[in-house]
Amino acid sequence: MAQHLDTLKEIASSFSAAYVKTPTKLKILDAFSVCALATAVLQFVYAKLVGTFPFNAFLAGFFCCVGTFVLTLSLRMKVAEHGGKPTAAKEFGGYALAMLTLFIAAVNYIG
Amino acid sequence: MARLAAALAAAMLLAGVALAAEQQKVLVLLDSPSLESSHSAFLAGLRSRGYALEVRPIDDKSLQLKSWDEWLYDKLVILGSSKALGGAIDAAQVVQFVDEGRDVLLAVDSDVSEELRSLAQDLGVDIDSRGNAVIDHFGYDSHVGAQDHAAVLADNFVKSAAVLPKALSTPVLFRGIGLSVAAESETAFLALAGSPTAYCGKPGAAMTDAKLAGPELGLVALVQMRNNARVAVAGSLHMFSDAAFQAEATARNDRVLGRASNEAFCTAISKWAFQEQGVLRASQLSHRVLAGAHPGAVKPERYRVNDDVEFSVVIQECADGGCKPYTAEDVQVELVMLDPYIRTSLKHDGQGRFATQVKVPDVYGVFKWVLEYRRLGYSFIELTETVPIRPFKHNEYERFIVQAYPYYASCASMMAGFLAVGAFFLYTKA
Amino acid sequence: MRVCLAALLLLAAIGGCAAEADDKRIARLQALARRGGGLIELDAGTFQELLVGKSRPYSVFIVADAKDLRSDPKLRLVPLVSDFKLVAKAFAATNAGKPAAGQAFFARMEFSRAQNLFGRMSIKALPYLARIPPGLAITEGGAVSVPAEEVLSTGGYPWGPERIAEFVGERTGLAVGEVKHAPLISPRLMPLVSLAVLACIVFVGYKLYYAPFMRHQALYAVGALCVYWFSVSGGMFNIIRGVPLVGFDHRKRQAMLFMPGQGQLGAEGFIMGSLYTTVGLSVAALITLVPKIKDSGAQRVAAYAILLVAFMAYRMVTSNHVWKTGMSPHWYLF
Amino acid sequence: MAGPAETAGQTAQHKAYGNVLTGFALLCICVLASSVRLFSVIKYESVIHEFDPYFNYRVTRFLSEKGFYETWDFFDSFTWYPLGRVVGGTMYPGLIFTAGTIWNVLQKLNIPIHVQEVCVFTAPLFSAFCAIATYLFMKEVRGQGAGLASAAIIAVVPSYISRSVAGSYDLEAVAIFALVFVFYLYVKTLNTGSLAWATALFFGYLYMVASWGGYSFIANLLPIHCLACIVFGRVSSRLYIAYAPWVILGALAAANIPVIGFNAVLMSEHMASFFVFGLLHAALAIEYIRDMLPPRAYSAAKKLVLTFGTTALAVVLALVVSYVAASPTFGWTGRSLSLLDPTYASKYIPIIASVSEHQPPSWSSYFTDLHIASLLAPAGLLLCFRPLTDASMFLLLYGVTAVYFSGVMVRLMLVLAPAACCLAGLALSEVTSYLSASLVAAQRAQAGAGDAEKKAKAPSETDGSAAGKKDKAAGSSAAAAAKQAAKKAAKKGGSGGGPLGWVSGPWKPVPKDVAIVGLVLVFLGLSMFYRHSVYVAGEMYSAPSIVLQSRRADGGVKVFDDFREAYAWLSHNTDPDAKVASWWDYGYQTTAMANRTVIVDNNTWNNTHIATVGRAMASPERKAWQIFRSLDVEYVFVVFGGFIGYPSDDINKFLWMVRIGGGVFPEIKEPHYLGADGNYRVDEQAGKALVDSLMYKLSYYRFADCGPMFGAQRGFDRVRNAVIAKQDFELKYFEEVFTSEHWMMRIYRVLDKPNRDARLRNPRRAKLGRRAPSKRRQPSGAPSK
Repeated sequence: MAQHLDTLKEIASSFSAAYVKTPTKLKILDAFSVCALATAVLQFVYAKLVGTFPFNAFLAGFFCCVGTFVLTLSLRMKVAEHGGKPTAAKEFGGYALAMLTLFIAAVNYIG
Repeated sequence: MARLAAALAAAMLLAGVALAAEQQKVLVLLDSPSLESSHSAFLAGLRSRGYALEVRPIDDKSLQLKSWDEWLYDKLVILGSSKALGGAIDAAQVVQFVDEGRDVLLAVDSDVSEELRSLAQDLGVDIDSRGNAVIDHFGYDSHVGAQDHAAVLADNFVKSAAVLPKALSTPVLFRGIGLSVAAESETAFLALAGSPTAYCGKPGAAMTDAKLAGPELGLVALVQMRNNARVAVAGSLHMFSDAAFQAEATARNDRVLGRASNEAFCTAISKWAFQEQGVLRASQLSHRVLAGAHPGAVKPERYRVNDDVEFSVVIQECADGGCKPYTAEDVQVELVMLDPYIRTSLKHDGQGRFATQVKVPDVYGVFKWVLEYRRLGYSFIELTETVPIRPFKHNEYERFIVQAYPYYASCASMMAGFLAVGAFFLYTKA
Repeated sequence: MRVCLAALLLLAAIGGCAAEADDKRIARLQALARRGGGLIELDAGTFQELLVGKSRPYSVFIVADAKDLRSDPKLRLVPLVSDFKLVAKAFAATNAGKPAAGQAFFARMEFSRAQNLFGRMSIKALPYLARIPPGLAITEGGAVSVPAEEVLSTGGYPWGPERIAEFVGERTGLAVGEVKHAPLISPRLMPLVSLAVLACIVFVGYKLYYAPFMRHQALYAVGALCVYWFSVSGGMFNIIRGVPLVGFDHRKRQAMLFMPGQGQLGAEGFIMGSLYTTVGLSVAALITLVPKIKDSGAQRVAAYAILLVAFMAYRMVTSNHVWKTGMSPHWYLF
Repeated sequence: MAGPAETAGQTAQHKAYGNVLTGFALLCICVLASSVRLFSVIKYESVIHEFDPYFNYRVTRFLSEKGFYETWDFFDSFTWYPLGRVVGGTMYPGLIFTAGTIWNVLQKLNIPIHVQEVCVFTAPLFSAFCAIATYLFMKEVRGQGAGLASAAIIAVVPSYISRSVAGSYDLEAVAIFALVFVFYLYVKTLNTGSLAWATALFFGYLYMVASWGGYSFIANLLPIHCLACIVFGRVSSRLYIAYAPWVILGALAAANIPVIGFNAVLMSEHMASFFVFGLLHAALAIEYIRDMLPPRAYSAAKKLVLTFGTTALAVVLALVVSYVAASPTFGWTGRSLSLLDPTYASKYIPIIASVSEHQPPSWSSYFTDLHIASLLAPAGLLLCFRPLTDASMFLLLYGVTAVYFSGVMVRLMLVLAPAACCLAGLALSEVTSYLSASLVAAQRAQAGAGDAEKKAKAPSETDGSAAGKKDKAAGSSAAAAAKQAAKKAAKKGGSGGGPLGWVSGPWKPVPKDVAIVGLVLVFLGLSMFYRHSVYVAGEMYSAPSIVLQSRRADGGVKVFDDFREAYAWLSHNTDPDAKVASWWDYGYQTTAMANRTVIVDNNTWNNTHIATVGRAMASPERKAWQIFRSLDVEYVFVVFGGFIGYPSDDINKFLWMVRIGGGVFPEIKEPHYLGADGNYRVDEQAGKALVDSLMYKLSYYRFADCGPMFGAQRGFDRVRNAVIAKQDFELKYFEEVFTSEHWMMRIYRVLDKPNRDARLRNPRRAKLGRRAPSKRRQPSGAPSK
């Protein structure tokens, strides 16, 4: 048990050490995706508590968050692959497009 | 179907108007010319009620009921006996006459011809076999029926205000043949039935078991066809005669009961048969949405589920040429799709307008308002109106449910986050 | 009173000595049945042994079977016989050691081996399952007239073991006991079982994931080809319609591989499927293998051989197809 | 992809040539694809075909009148009386909206064209699009050559023609295009890994979902592919971008289509995608960590992740399984369940099994429907492995799954068709390119020295000249393929990832003669294929089962137009809101052509209701009369072929009515309708229940009296080839009102309740003596002297 814990510690420490090196942009994206995921989880819990009455609303909200998470993550990957600035903007264009569609779909479905 | 019902109502309305305005033609067929004098009172009664009588012998060669495709007469009275129908008339044509909504009064006596019996049978009344007579060894009239007990005093009247508006105090003097109607018949009923001791058999001959006896033994039967045409079948000619109208009813032990109520009774049944009594007219069937998709829409093309709707119809009772609002508590309407989803009784406001308010079920489909009202002696009312019920449209569902606010919020937050991140992402150099 | 008593005793005595002979017979038959796995195989000898006689102290249940018709999907002879066997086993199990064990025997007669018996019992149609009541007198070579109520009505066929057991029960009044099926999973267990299965799948998948041979693409190529071959040859058709692998031509009294008209036979389908795949494979070979051959002569020969194979296979497919569907394509436009 | 060796100019030139040639070929293919489907219009006329298209046509008409929103909420009170049908919520709007949009656009352009024409010609149009989509798809997978070849094949592949001839206005007409297009977008996204394409994928998928129930095939195929990629360690950001957004957006898209709604997340068909979704994330997490952590920590972390992952997996599985096991059909719709367990439908759902296109195909139907594609496909399967890219792996999986499913249901042959065509096209292009390339090599050997230029040009010329003789599409495809080959060859065995696997590594061209023979054979095979397809398109698949043709002995054509005759009669001679009952096959046609309310129709969503009609048809006359009265039915019609020998009539469908009816109402028992010998027959040995049934009576009423037909004996049924059991009988509760010219359609009126209760059972009735004969009257009503 104990060594499990310190392996965990070690992992965490080395991870954070490695993570510090990642550029800010990626950090932001990570933060955004993480909070999106958190929102999704919250909604899930909420739905489990309150009951899934407006099921479509729940689905829309949930998928909206998960979608945001996914898209943000993919954008992060692209950016991480080639940290080159010029492509980043182009990538972001696609990202924005996708996000827009996502939002439209979600709002259309939410009620 | 609804259209048909409406048309029917309209037709009846017209008939009523006509009754007041120009005279209706009645063909009276007599078995023998002598009947015209012996039954003058009855015929006079008809004339006085505004009918144009055309009296002809039943076996007249030139008789004609319809020429080309139109009927020459509105009503038909047959005071018949042994003779066959003459001229162009036969049982089939009379049946057709009835099927096309016209009324017949048929009176026969003991030596009735087979043709008339079959006619009666086609109309739903079975006349006992020829030669039989109604006999009552206890309830005979001691004046006219003393020797053969075949002139009976019958007071087993039908309990229906539609046929007999006011109860008759004295019995009816009846000499003739017995009738019967099928038990499960929806159309025919007995207006005058035999007393418990009456039976139908050969006068003078001893009889151990009579097929027709007691209350099943009919003396006068009334038939209301599904198209509301009416037929009265009486087993006796004598009961319509002046003599009978004048007769004093005297029971077995010479107890005088007073004037026999033949006249009143015969007038009543003839009135009933000729649509002057117990006629119900439904009109102005309407239904409207009170609360729902299109509030206030009258006779909308379709409802939406859970609409509040009002169904209303005007029913009038017509008697003696005039119509007055009908009042009854037992008029019901159903909302049917395969099975009735709603069955409720209509409330009336003394003016004959029957209405009810219901919430249509939460089921979509093609529904029908069905109003079926059949009461003894009254003309049938069958109204149906088809109204589909549609589900919610995609934009009619409830919006902004409180429970769902978190979800809305999450979406909004995502958008905000997206904008923020986007802005940052694009405008930071790093 | 006393007289009857005496009579009874007398009867009992007679019955007693008759019974000894029967006991031996029953013992033999039971041994026979045990050898046959619960069923007695009827032929002239066993028929003599089992049935011939004015009466028997036991009733015999006979199921009719025919080798030629086993392939007929509608008749379901094989399951019928196995069900019958199940019932026999159940009967033996429940009445083991009891005298009832010797009061009913289960026999099967197969057409090719006991042809004349079919005639004698005047069996016209299968499926046929009947009971020979103890009282029925059977002479050697004489006709066996089984009363109608002793024959299990073909209504509601296939019967299934329960029905057969019920029949046995009501005819003999002996307890058959419940028939043991092949173990089935009750729907209530379903989730657990499927969960376990899924877990296993996950585990196996995990193992396979690291297994070296999973890296060989040839494996998957072959797999894909097999699937293709299977469905192109209408394998599903065979399964769903329960088509026999080989048909039997009753006129020519010989097995036939190809069936004219609609539908297909199992073998037919697989042959055609193989032809399909042959063409494809040879084409693939032309592209993939031939270029690898160094020597040009050998290469030429190989190439020609491959082309020939492909061409022949193609020819056969087309000709068969025309024969099957009667389609005769002609140039439409010119 | 300019080769390193040459100067940019020449390559540009070659590319230009190639592109022009390709574009031209593609154009030809499109023209071919849509024109080969016009036979039906030429031979018959421009009518809607068969059954389901009539419903689509009707809704499209509604759309053209009322607009999109109304259609979205279209509640149809004309079908399934009295239940009604929420059309908007139960249909796949894709096709209808497409046609509606086309129509509207044409109207905007002041092209006054009737909706029907638009509907008729939608299918050929989209088959052309489908060819293009196929080209793009294969181009992504392998390159132009393969693309053109597949396009050339799919343009005329019979199985696709069968559902997309002009006039067969059915969902599949557009759905196949959508299917292929979605695959193209997916592969495109997979190759480029750009979010823009992912968005495009979403829209494509949205269209697919809106068009056809077959979308669930995609919804399961993509996860399978993704899973395969994970298993083979091909996880990459491109895969993630192609797959993950699709899962989420796709689910939203599906949920937005009313007919799917919540099923998008509840039905088991969609579970796989979410499951793999989770798996993908796990895999990526592992990769990510590996990058981030030093190896030692990584291994520890990996253990953690794996244990965690497996447990999570187990939990999820447990949830899914419990949910699935809870629902009776394990959460699968009957149709897809019958895919997994082929024998399911035939056992439990007669209504599915009754549809002919749900039967399994035998070997011959593969050759009929795919012809050479089914022969070349295996080669394509193999070639997918050399080299095995993500894209080719996708194609491989697509082919394998599709071929399996097609084995279960004939109709899924349609899903197989594109796969087979792509595989075949792949094989074809590689064969032609190899052979032609070796031709080039041979020529070079003759010409002696030569450099890349000649190599590159020569084949295009030689083969191009060959193409002159060849059928256009095939030829040009081969030519383009050859160009490709030449380019590759010119690259001196450049990147091994190129589409032509054999280029990499040392290869030896076959001798010239072999190459020529091979090319000739290929050409022959292709031309056979074209001959077959065109023939099939003309003869088999262009008949609009509503108008029938038959060749007379003298070669003339006889047209049977009874259906439209009868429907016209209904629409002109019956009350506008009369209810018409018939077997469900004719429901759509009745509503569309006769414009009358029907009881059941081809959208078989309510088994009980259909069973009720089946029961009525199978019951004796009086019982049937009661049933029909309770449904307010005023007219009943049956389709009867015994007069002219039209085999697919109601008597032949009757057993299905009995089965479906018996499935709900146990008093209907199939054996009673079979003859003594257990066969279904209408002659003397016919089952008693059959002879008493309403269907028999309505079909054969007055049949025997219609005169000795063509010298046959009295009451001889030309379909069953038998003299019917009961020839002369009267109808008590039904009245014949119309019988079409060839007796193919017989319409009866359900009589009302009698006006009088004459002659009810009355024990007290005295017997009637002889009745007076009714008189013969002159029309005037006066007695005749």
